[in-house]
Amino acid sequence: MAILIDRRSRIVVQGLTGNSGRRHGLLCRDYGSQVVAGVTPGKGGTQIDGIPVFDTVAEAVETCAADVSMIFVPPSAAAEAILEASDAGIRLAVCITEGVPVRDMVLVNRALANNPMRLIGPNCPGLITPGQCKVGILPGDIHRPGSIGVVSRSGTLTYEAVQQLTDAGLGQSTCVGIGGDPIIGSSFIDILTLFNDDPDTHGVFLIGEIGGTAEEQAATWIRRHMRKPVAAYIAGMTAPPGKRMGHAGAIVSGGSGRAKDKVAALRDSGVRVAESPARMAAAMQSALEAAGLSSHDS
Amino acid sequence: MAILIDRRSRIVVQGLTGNSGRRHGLLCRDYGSQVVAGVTPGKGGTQIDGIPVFDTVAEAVETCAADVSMIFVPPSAAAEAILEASDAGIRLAVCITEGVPVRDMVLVNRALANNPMRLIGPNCPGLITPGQCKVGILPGDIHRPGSIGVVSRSGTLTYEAVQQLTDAGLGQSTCVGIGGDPIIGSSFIDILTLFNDDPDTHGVFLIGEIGGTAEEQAATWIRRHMRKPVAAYIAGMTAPPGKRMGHAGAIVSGGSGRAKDKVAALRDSGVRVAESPARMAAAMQSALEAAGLSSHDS
Amino acid sequence: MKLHEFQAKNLLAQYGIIVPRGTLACSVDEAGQAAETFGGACVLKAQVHAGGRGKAGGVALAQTADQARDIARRLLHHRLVTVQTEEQGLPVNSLLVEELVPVARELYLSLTLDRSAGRYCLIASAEGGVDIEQTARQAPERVRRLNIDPLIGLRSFHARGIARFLGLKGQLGNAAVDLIAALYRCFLEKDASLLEINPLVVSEDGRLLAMDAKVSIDDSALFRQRDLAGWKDDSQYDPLEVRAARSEIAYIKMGGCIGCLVNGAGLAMATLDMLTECGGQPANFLDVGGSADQDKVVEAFRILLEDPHVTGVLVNIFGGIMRCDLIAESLIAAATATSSRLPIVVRMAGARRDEGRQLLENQADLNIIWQDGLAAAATAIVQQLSPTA
Amino acid sequence: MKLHEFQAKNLLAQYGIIVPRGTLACSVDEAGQAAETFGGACVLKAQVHAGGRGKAGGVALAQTADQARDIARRLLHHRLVTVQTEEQGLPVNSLLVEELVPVARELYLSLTLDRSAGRYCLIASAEGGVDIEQTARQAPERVRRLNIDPLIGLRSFHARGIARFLGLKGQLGNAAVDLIAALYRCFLEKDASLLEINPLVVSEDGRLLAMDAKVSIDDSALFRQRDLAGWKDDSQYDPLEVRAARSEIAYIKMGGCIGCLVNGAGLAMATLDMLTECGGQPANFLDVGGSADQDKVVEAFRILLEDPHVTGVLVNIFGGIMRCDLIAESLIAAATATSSRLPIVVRMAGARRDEGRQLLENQADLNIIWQDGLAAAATAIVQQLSPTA
Repeated sequence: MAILIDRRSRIVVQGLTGNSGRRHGLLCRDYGSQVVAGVTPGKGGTQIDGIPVFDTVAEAVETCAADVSMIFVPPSAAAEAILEASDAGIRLAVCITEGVPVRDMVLVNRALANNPMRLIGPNCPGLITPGQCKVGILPGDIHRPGSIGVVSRSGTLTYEAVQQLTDAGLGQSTCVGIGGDPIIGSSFIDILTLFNDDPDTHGVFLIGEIGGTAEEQAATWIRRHMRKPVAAYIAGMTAPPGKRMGHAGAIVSGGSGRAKDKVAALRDSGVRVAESPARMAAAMQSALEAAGLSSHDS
Repeated sequence: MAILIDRRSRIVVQGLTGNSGRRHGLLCRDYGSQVVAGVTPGKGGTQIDGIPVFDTVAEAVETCAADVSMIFVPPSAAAEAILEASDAGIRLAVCITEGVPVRDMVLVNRALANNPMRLIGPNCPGLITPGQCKVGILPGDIHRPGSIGVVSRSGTLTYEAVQQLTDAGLGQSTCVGIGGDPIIGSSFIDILTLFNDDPDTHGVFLIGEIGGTAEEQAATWIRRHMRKPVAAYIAGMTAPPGKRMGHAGAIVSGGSGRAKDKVAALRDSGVRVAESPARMAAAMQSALEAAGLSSHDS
Repeated sequence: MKLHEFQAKNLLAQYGIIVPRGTLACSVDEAGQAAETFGGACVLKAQVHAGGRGKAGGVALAQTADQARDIARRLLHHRLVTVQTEEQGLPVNSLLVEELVPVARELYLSLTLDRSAGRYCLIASAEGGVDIEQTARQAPERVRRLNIDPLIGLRSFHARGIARFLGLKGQLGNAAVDLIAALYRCFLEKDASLLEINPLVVSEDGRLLAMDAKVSIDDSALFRQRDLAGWKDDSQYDPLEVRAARSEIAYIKMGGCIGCLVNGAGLAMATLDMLTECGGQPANFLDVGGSADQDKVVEAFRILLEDPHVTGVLVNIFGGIMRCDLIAESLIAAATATSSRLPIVVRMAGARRDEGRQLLENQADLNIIWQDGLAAAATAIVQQLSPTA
Repeated sequence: MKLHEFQAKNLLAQYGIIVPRGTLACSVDEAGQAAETFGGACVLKAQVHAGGRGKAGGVALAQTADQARDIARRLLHHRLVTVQTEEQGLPVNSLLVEELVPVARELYLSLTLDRSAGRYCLIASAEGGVDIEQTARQAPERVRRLNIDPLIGLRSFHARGIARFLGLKGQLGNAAVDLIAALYRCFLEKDASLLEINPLVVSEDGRLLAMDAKVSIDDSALFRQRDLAGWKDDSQYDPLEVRAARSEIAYIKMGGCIGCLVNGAGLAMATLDMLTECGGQPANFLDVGGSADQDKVVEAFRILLEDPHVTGVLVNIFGGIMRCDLIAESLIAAATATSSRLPIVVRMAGARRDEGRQLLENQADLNIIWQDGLAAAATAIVQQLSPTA
């Protein structure tokens, strides 16, 4: 088992005919994901390396039984692509697109309330269940199947963490990049909830960064509900206030969103927080050992 | 017991300072309802016959613990008044206003989905729990406390039915006029559900009319769920198609909304449907007797 | 409120929807001149508030301007009877004279309200030019209904799905997406209750045109659609209905001889049902409304009596908001003012019924008959007017 | 993207919000002339992208045009240092010269995003002219937050509630309702991420004015706000940040001596943290992004080296989308092109790491030091630059 995606997931790529969509659609297929369809308005009837392209997601769902969408469309079209996926009955949409206007996401966020579709992203690297399915732009080869769930607001920093975990003998159940924007579809808590209920996940590594209070909220949730060991790293201890550090959501403003507050909140909830990005796997091992679990995969 | 309102209900009148609002606000109070506040933007701080007037519903809720709102505002302001009531934490809003634009109600209808506030109306006479509380423009004196629930799309035709019931010794638990517009807050099914669960309601009289398919939907629901005898009358057997019969929602169009189809659907569900408006109480008695219940209040 | 076809097309054109080139003609000369601008070949369409014009001869083709004049002569200032009109038909005061557009395909597209869902709904079919309800009955798979979430609106992806359902691809598909977006914007901005393009045609030269258009505006929204409110054509309504509307009285002519005056729409319908059950024929539906003052009741009474078929009157009032004694006074004033000697059966219940009855019974010189019950009142007026009475 | 006060006020005025009469002055003469139109009595406000101007002397009152000229001479074309600027301050290229408005009350009003709720949020306080976060900490009951449902929007009833909270009644209450509606419309239509009026004032003559205004536009929405995008004032940013933005490189100057080149925002932050932990001082944050081609990496490298404080470089790349060998080629090209002899510690992981390493180790003439781990790399560059090395 794993969360959100596995070898049965049937993926449609919204924007398959664009450069990134094509490249990563095919890379996902190379990894073993079932990439069953693409969608580009006006390109219906064509195909990309054997993958049929449709004008609408609804057709991809009807014809190819797609249930997961990977979205690679320009920022101006991202909100509508997400709404289209939801309208077509997609179960999980993963929006890779960076730079979606906040106003559009405010609407999407409202539209997805009380809606069966789960959204990951936007501005995220996607997710992977090692050995089974990859939906996104993460490098597949650093991942190993295992029992650590990873959830992160970041991209390459997640790869760094995963590399450390894999090197330390800690494989991953599923790794989820939830995205670096101020408004995202799934929060830390959403993903922690899934990991908590996944019997094949034995511990969770959480990667946060400055900006917002999602880590503090996750800390509160962990204290109350989490039954599995959690380790974490928070990037941006040395980030100057008032500056947007690359991600749209990574900004300390008005005394809110500071890394040290996030670290403190997580520690208060019993989370092992790595002092340094070089010690992420070590923190995870320490958390597993403290919980009486093996600190590397059997 | 009763449904929706009783002697503990605390009513705020939105539009209390208008002619109708004032008149019916005071009539409701005369009937025994606790009319605790009025709201008219710009008139906050004044009062109407001892009832304090506020600028916002939120103030009426804070200051006077109002939980039910009776709305008497012009059609152009009705949708916003309903949204304001919801925003202020009102439990039940009763919108008497006739002529609310459909587009406004489409929005209100969406906004009230997954919302704790119940709306009755618009374009309705309101509701009454005889002997306890009246919220609306119904004449109080024809009602008697008892065990028949009444639900109706109409106004004066409801009074006719109630008069017949009272004359026949059948008092009422609660009488609800749900309104004659194409989009209304509470449907027949919503109110039937409440009556079904109300131990003090022993039977229900339903008054429908041409237009839409609310009666057919109620019939299906009754067949599946209703544990109490139901009698009904449907107005408009002789209404010509394509003509709007007074109510915005009372129109037979494109073969849909005909009275005879509604009558047939209700009869198929075991509802006693009065052939004539003169025999509404008789149909109720017949339904009660068929269910082995007394055909007049003990 | 219904719009004429030419008004509907003007509206659609404002939103960028392509309609055939056309001119409104109110005289034979204007029709001839309009035809000449199209080289004589044109279609002339009677502007009346009813469907079924084609089969009734209200839509005709001309090949020359003279033919156009002949058609105009036949149609203009006459009444057109279609399956959707009353038997006296509707007056044809103007013709829409349009270019002929060679048609490749006929489709159907409309926006209206789905009452059950409480949402607006788009209806599309590749079967255009025919009655959509018939298509929906006979071949439901050929009709697509799409309910619109007001939060999200009608989006391009919805429109693309509809275009695909209609078999419109490539440039035509794009044109359909634009047209659907324009239609929805128009629908919302103008508070329409119906916006129907039937047929929506693909012309032989590959354009997407609204060949016919039907638009109704939500009466309740006319206060904020003042421009459109000014487009109302009273000639298409019964003059008494027009007059009643001015006093906010709901009045519908029915054809029988018993004038009815009732308060409340439901009670008024029930009264017609009761009358019919007793063998009577109602002359009208009339709801004076919930807050009728004396002027309004008098005006209602006058309107009712203006119908030459009316030989007797049934008044049914349930006093709630209205007090029976005040209604009685109004009735007396109305009967007196109109010098009516027709039999008037009055049934009243509710607030101040007894006082109302007292007032009426004091009026021996008026032909007013009091009855207590609804059935009794209906029976009484039918008996008064029956040949054997 | 931040707007200047005068731009923000122009925008608000477009939406009918009252602002003091004012003129932008870019020279001493213009400031003097502007002051004369107000009879000499005016306030001069330095237009810089930072708060705290008042205490820093960037806002000054003049009673005469000559005084205004003196103030302009002191401020214009100098740099203003406030608590919110870096120590070198920001250049004052223009002054907003405004009429003096006698103030009765100072309030606070803003719209921004509530990230937790995923909704826009209105914040109001009767304590204006001071830092809202301070008020929220010290007297939370004096701050009202209102999250806005995008389906319903910010309605009159919300605005009335806010007006009441602010103690604005009667005509002022109505003015507040209008102002709040305008503010929300402006916020949405312009894709603002912050729209703050602080103070919102009640003038002695009973008007409601935006005395100061701060507006930020969502950078992600600038593609559809082209007019506003043109309002960007590059002079208020570090020239290297401006240059980096042109190549879509996220660059922030930090003040230390170790230039950093990283792919990914999170990894870049982590790299700074790591460096600091090892006793190093980062010169900058630099994220080349996920899909950097050679030109972009070369430009990133050039930008980094333009900073005169940089004495060494740390490159940290995790190859995912990017391949390490291509990055290595770019680095070599960049180092060669810039003729840099500074020590460059390179750490790479992920896709084609070994090929990348091979390429770099072949470049003996460049001062490139390979390291395998993040900690080792950070330590290595710190050691390279330490005085004892």
